[in-house]
Amino acid sequence: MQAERSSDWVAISPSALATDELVTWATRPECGAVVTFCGTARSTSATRDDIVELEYETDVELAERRTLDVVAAARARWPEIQALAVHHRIGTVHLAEPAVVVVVAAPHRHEAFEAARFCIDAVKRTVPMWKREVWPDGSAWSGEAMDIVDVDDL
Amino acid sequence: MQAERSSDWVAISPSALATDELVTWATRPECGAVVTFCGTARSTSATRDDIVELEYETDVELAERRTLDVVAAARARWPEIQALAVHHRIGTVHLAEPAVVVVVAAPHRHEAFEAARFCIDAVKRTVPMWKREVWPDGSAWSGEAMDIVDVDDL
Amino acid sequence: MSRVLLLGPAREAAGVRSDEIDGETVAEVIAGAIRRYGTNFESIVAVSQLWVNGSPATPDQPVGPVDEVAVLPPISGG
Amino acid sequence: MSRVLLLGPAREAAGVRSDEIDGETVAEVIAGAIRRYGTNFESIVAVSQLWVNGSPATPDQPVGPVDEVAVLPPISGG
Repeated sequence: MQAERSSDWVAISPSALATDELVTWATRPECGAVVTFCGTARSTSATRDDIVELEYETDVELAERRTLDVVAAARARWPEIQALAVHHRIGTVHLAEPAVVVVVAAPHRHEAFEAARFCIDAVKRTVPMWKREVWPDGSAWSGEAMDIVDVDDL
Repeated sequence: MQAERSSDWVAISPSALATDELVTWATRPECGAVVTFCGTARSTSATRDDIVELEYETDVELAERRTLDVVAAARARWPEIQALAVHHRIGTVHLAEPAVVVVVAAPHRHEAFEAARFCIDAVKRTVPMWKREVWPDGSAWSGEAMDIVDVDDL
Repeated sequence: MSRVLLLGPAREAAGVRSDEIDGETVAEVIAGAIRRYGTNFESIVAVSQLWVNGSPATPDQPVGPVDEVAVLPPISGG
Repeated sequence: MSRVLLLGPAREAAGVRSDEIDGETVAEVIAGAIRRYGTNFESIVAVSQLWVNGSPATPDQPVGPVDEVAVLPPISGG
């Protein structure tokens, strides 16, 4: 991953997510708060408890554009935000590895927490992405899927 | 820093805070959400915009005990929490370095966000800690100080 | 004729990720896709959104050779 | 006589972090500390909490040689 020079950084990629690199990138002297959300692959879902890995699938161009819409909506709501990264991994994600990372840096913690929460909620509702649960002898699409909505409708 | 084997990890120490180490420690296959708050030293305060570093002072034993009270209160409110770390640095903290890091791992993101926000708010209100702002030709105690309250009163 | 983009469960049911299918509207292209891919695909289309060139579309929206019709089943990212 | 623990601005105003001061109650120990450290310290005590052995205390609370009276000005951590 190569860091953007600007203060937004969106990526949809099969590379392992480097949370520490994103936190370092977001941290800056004019900010007092950096909030990070890691959505990690877990062994349990609504229907199973023996998941060994997840597989994420999307159209990268569509997903990037929709993620940028989320970032723009967050900036409109919290103009205080100084740095905002949203990275979603695709392909195979092993247990406890992050599938999605959101990092928000802001002068104060209230905006950083609110914006990070908004971004991950919005990514899950608005970005085309499909998760397959893989267990020892089979796999299936996640049963926790939701209709896509537009970020302006959140 | 040496990680505790249990799922709470409190430290009040002059060592640089290793956010990535805490995130790695907190992340586990039964959790889908890891929320991290870094409170970083910033150049601006209520009264100045030329701060070059912060100095934190406390009694380590008192601060550790009050921080453990915060952790216990968070666990009582959100029993779903799987891992919870609160580390506060003391001594000199340079600009953009974290002075405090909170990491919460939980099965789902709602509890992880709520507990992380509660912990940093409670640390700021309940843990004995004094911040001195240092600028190029002087220093003073932070003007943003608040009366200590008990975590049970939050 | 339009390009169709089949994602997630729609890709799996169709057996292909993209294709070229005849039709002058979104509805005609999707009807052609259902004829080609069968009833599993049809049941997924029933719960999916249809987008044209990256934006939500209506069934009667006209499409041509440069347009891309995407079938987006309910999502499960993050 | 009790041990006193002076933190943050109280430590700075007193010039020491800990000391031994005579007195049979919290109020007496603190009065002794004010006599020893002066008016800057007194103005900080006025806005501080007083704890004994790590817990909030009342001015009339009796203290002895094994007790520690802490002066905690308003905090600014995080």
